[in-house]
Amino acid sequence: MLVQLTKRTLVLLVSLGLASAMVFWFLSVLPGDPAQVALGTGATPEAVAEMQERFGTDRPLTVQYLDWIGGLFVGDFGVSYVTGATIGPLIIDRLMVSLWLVGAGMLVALVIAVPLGTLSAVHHRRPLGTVLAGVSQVGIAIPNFLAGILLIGLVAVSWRLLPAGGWVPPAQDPIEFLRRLLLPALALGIIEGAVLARYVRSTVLNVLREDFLRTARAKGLTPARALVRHGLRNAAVPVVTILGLQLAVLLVGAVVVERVFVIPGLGSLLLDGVANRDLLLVQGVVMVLVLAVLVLNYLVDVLYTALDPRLRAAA
Amino acid sequence: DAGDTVDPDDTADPADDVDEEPDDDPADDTDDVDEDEADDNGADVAGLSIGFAAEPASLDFSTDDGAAIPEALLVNVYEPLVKIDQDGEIVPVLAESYEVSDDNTVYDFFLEEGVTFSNGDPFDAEAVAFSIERVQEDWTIGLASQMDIVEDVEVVDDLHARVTLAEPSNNWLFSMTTRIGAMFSPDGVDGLDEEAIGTGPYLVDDFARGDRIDLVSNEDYWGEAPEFDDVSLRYFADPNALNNAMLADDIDLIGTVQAPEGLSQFEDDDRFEIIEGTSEGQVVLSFNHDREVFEDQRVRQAIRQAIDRESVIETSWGGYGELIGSMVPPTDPWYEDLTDVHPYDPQAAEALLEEAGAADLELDFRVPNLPYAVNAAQTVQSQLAAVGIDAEIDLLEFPAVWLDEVFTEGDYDMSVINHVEPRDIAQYGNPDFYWAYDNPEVQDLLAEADRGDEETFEENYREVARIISEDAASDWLFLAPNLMVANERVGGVPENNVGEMFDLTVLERT
Amino acid sequence: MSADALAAAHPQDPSVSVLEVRDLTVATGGHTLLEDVTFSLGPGERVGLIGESGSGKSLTALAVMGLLPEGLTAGGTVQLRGVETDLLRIGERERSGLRGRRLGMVFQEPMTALNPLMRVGHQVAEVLRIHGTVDDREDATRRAQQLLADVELPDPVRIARRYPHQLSGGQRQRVMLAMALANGPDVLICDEPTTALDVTVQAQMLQLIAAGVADRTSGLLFISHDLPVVATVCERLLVLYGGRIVEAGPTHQLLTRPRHPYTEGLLAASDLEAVDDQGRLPTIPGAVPPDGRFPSGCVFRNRCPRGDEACTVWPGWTGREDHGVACWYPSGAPHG
Amino acid sequence: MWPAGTRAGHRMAEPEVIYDVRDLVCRFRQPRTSLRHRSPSLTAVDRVDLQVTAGQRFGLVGESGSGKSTLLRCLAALQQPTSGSVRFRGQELVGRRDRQLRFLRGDVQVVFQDPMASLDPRMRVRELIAEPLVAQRAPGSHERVDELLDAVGLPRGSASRYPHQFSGGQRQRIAIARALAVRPSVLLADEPVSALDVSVRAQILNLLQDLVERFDLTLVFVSHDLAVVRHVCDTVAVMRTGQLVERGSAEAIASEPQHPYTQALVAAVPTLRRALDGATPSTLLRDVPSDTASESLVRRDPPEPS
Amino acid sequence: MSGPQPLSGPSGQVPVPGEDAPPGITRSRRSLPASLLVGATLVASIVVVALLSFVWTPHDPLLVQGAQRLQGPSGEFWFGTDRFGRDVFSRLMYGARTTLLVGVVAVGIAGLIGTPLGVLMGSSPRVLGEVVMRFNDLLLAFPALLLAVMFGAVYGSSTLTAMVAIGIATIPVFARVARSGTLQVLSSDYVLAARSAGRTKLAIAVRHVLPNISGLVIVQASVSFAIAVLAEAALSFLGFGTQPPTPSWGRMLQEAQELVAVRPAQAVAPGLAIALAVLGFNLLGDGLRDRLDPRLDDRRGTE
Ligand SMILES: Nc1ncnc2c1ncn2[C@@H]1O[C@H](COP(=O)(O)OP(=O)(O)OP(=O)(O)O)[C@@H](O)[C@H]1O
Ligand SMILES: Nc1ncnc2c1ncn2[C@@H]1O[C@H](COP(=O)(O)OP(=O)(O)OP(=O)(O)O)[C@@H](O)[C@H]1O
Ligand SMILES: [Mg+2]
Ligand SMILES: [Mg+2]
Repeated sequence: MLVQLTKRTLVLLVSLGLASAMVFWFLSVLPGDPAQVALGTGATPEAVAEMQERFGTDRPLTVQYLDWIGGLFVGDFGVSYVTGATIGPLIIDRLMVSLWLVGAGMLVALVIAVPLGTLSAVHHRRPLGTVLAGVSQVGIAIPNFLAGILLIGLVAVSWRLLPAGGWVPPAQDPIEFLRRLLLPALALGIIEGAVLARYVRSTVLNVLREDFLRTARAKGLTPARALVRHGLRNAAVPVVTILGLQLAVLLVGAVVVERVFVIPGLGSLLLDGVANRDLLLVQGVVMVLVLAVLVLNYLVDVLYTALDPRLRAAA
Repeated sequence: DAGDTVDPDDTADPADDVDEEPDDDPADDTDDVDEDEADDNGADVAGLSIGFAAEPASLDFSTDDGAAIPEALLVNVYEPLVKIDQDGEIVPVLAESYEVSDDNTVYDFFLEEGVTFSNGDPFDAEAVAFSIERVQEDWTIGLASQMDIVEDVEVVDDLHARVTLAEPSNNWLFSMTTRIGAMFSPDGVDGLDEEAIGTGPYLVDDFARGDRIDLVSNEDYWGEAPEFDDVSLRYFADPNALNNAMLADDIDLIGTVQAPEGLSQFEDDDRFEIIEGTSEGQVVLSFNHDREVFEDQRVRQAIRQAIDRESVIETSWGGYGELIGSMVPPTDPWYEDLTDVHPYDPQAAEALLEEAGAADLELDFRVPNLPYAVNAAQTVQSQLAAVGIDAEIDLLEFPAVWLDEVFTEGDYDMSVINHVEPRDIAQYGNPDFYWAYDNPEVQDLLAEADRGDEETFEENYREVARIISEDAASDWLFLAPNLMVANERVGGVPENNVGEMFDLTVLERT
Repeated sequence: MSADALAAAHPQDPSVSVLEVRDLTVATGGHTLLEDVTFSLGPGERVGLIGESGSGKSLTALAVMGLLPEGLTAGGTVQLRGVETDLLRIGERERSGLRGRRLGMVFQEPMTALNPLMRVGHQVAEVLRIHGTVDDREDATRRAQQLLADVELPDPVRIARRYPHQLSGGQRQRVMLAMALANGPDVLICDEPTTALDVTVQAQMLQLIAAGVADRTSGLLFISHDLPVVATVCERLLVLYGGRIVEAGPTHQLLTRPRHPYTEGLLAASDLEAVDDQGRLPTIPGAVPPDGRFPSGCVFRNRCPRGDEACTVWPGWTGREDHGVACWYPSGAPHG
Repeated sequence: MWPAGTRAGHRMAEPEVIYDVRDLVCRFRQPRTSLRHRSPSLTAVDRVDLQVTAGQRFGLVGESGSGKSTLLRCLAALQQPTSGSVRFRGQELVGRRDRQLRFLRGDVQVVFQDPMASLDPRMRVRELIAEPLVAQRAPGSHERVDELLDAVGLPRGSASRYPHQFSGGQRQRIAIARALAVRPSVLLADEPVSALDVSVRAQILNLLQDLVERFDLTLVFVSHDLAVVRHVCDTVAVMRTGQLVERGSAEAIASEPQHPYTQALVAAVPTLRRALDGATPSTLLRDVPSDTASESLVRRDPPEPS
Repeated sequence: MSGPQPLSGPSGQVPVPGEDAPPGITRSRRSLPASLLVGATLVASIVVVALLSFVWTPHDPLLVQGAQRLQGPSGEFWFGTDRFGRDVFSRLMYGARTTLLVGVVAVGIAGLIGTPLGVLMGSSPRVLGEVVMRFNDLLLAFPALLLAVMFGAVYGSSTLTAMVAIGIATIPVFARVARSGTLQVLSSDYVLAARSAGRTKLAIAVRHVLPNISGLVIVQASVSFAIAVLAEAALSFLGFGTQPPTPSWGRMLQEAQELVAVRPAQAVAPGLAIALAVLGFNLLGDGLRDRLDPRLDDRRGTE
């Protein structure tokens, strides 16, 4: 266990190092000189040079990279070339928003996926199972922004039940926070739920075919109880993996929903950063997203090992 | 003389503004941030919520030339000495009155008494001198160069400041109505991007990046208290989201309709009033005069004649907007109807192209990725295709890439952008401007205008407008309308978009 | 009426069979996999079910247990002593109440038949708790350890805390047996319980099974394709081929005087010492057809040396239910 | 048992040594369990010495996990041993790379346990049988394939079919035909009949016997079933936990096993004869020497929980 | 392995009573899975529509006609016209091209690079395989959308950058599938048999590994195609994908968003097109999975 953990942690750290280098290198070829952009179009060459010095963009790339990565370790993402704002807190703020959104979306997804997937697996090759499987197929095929647009059109605009978008931090007003979270979480969660339902379905199907489930029934458990007591935990192992991967994908994929619902999350920050050529900001956001993906994968790996005694011992 | 032509640097701003230009009207909406937003019931609450499209990147308009900052803060938080009113007249604000010398070089400002900054410092002539000199020394945005003409600021007494210009300028006082005329406290400029200290009726309560700015009324305001105590300025990167928020009663006023096509939703709903005024924004189809193809006036004229501008208005701005024949909005005194110069006539256009030997023209049509520009560009492209011109659309991110590649580098054949700066016709006198229009006659007329008296100013501007129209220096697709939607609770919404600010003080409860 | 009440109504009577299977038929959408399987099991009786792969042995066991995979349907009757209703016709709840308590089963694959995420002691305890055999958790744990000790697992306390993957195949199979025997079932079904084991381990396992059913006077249905193994364990044999019982009889008689040509072939092929003068083994031509596509009529006729026109019709059963044959041309004299 | 006559022929002359295995060790590393200690290893083959001479039918028995297959893979040079030497007709195999083993591939062929698993499901029978020929740059003609099909008793029409279209016994015939394609002199068989039904097992054993005689093959035959080995082989080696514990003529091993482990193996096998004599599971067990019967002797106990 | 036979092996010999049946009389072919039929039909119709759009569309999909803007569905304009007076149906047809192009190129890139990479990872010496795999995992940290935004930022947004970004982001998926397939194939007895027959590593990779993992790869391609369609739609919706005036379903949806209350059909049509395409490719993938490897399904149950 410890060996495995050490190895995985090392791999994570090396990956993070490589990822940061890739991100940095890739974005440093971005067209548009940050100093020039920051100064606007009227800047004199001298002013640009001065600005470059202030930003440190006149230094060799390696030095800039080391400086940047050094800052990251202490949570210092630098200062935006464009707005002069400190990037770190900005990213944290936005990340919190995205995490709320994605977390709520995932919750919706799970609430949909687990019963839907399980039912359609249990009713495999029977009408209900086919219908449910069909429903999740259709769900997967719908882009989440379309779901968002339709939800807004219906719930917010036509029925005026909920706001059409926007964001209120939970600390400021919990009720309003929830009201504004609900629709985007649904848009994200319904579609994601359909995706997850498929995984749940196939893992439950696999588990249903397992010999030990037959053993459980031979012991006198009804099929439903056998599934609950012996099957679901086994099915959970692969689903957790998918969940982690999907969570990471969702963190990035939420950008479209954030756009539709005007939610100030990490995704919109990224798009704004790109539009403004705010290099350091983009770098920071991309790095945080990549970090999130890598760390999530790492956690999933660890969790996976913890869930399955076979792997625990093999470790 | 008319005012100085806008410095090339300044024009950066107009372009910048472009993305948010449709923000014409101030609208207010109550929104009490600390309580339930109560959007569904705005009337009961002191707050007001106004939706805008483009968000300020910081609170410091001295270093960031985004137009969203003065839109939110000028007049409301930072007050200038003078401002532009709805009729385009310059009226005093912090200057109780002012006098201009006969030669248009010496300006005497007599200040309001008892004005304090929100940090408690008094506002006096020292502050005026400080603010003006700071523009010259510390501001990094292009617009600051308009202050170069100031030779001296003299503190005559506490409430009397005298500004001396190096040369006469018709434009200087006008530019003092923009952000460069905002008054700062000498002790209040250290954290401008986070904290705004001005003399205005509102204070910044909270700036949530990517989302909103919350304003609260200034208890110690020297003037008349504004009608709404709490105003939330909310920013919607997506224009449809803005409309939807309005439809869902989440905001009280759309400061800038960016998705005019969706306006029909408001038309049939008596909860809403659509306010249509004019702006200073000319949507210009710009030609790069540095490119060989555009040296030939016939080619330029052919393009103008190939375009059915009515249909451009329809497709790009939902039919709202006005035809103009040159770079002058009808609100300017020197406006003249030039819409008949080079009217839509595709046959004539084709013939002209033939004559100029420019059939099968291929153009690099580099367009900022702003909704109206993209829409206009598609229409233009299709119409040009009809006369045999192949205009390849290349979308550039706005602001960064478009500013960099088109505006600064001049690497384009043709582009579309809304020029929202007032009096920006002067850019036709600036050969270094991105369209590189180099016409000595125009340049002379404009220079003369700034130096001369008011009559010369108007005369010359009218002349320039005609010349560039006939010369087809650009094509002026239409004048962007100032479109707003207000719900029935908000009144006094100013129709026209004048100046750089969204004046919250004129809003009323209904 | 609950199954318990029914069971109580019938005192243990050695002459009454604990399990009666009549005309058991299993079919999948139009295709019959098992047809008219009839046999019974007395208390403490050990019956072997033998046949090659694909002959339907597992299906028989699963049908009795009510654990047929989806898509397969069973017909006929399965009667458990003390339960009035046919097992094929009672509800899933009631059937669950019988499984694990009155019907125990040991499956072939010890690797996969245990839940990999649950400690084995817990898995054994569960079968006690499901049927309310024990009072509380501690009791269940103690009883589970006792059961593990009964199947001669060394250090049952420690073994109980292990996960299945931490046990060897033989150990796992003993855990399975402990679970199957936990509630003293009337019927124990073992489906190839030792095929995956080594011969020495197999011998131990066979001994434990035999001892287990003897202690509880349970009827044993022992399934295997390995004739010597079944012969060692069982008193009576059923030979299954193509989903049909082709011959039945007491072990000794069946092995010394087989009457069905298939039984003969199987016996001959099983004995590696019975070679002809070329050193060749006797064989049955052909192979069990995959997917249960057996010929109509006599299922063995395409491999049978005696097959002819008559065999296109199923011969029917001759003799007693527990001692007879289904063949048009059986060897030896018909049995009285 | 196969007639003695055929075997006698080979015994006449001094038989050539085909395989000479010395001190062969094959270890597998297992995943690390501790940061400080080296990863544990499992010795699947432990200092094995053996010789196989030309014309011999060499049987290898032992229980699951005793290292039979690993040893066989070393003989076929499909696995690099940890140490020791394997000489084939005097040439060292250990340390050679795949492409230096062409001589071996033409001379030694393998038949595996599961006929379905050892035939590529995406290949037609013709390609499967011809694969060794193609690999040896001796492109197989259609005639050769047909010849081989005849030899193993499959209709010629089978060549254009896929393996899944055959029954288990037929698939094993295909595998055998393929092994014979390059006219090897040595056939290594790893439990070739364990996956088959008894009735089919007899067919395949008969076939193997025919072919060994016809093509004068040296046979190394692995099985966990002592009875089968005894039937097929003349010499038998017993393996346990990687070591050869006993070796001798098939007859001797079966009738007078020396090593307690072999004795246990012999005793624990249920046979029809003994069943008829009234053997029960407990009699089986009674005959097994008590120390060998314990499972712990078969090294398959998984590690203690960490 | 002496367990039960695969419960529904693809086919088997049917012995004819009374004679020794020739081997390999194949059983009647498995009936086509419904998902395969529906999926293939949907995909085929998209392909047909895309091809048709090269030779015929009801109207010019690019022609702006202000006079005809925002018309409802009619005999002339089946799905109405957009804000430019362009025929929505014609644009949908043209959009199918964009969709397929993006899918083909993205999946092509991912499959052509990812599959050999996966085979390499599965079959090469441990260190190299491990390094490649780690790198692959690293790439997994850049989801298509993120990569496309980055690419768009650096190289400008276009269909090309979107396709390439989606393709690159999909490489690890193929690599993983190919790797696990390769590992499985390499551990099989038939590879051992091939080695003992004297086959070289390369020959084994080409003759055994590739054909045996092709099913997995094809299924993955179909599923990835669906994901690529969705990704392109999302990118175009955000303005990072296909640029106007070229019709793309995502972009059309974005343009119609403004009108969703006024002309819902305009948003519904491209939305439906996207959903049908994704559904089609997903179903096709599922169907192929069932069809190409029926054993997979059953083995799981019995092993
Ligand atoms: N779920 C199912 N659907 C269709 N056919 C099935 C199913 N389960 C089993 N069969 C078929 O039923 C026949 C008998 O299967 P069964 O598992 O009972 O054989 P068996 O005698 O137990 O063989 P083995 O020794 O291999 O376990 C086989 O031909 C098999 O293909
Ligand atoms: N590639 C490998 N990696 C790790 N361990 C292995 C490997 N191959 C075999 N082993 C281990 O080596 C030991 C001997 O295995 P081998 O397959 O040679 O036994 P066997 O006698 O053939 O057994 P069986 O009768 O089950 O086939 C076993 O414990 C096995 O788990
Ligand atoms: Mg079975
Ligand atoms: Mg082996």
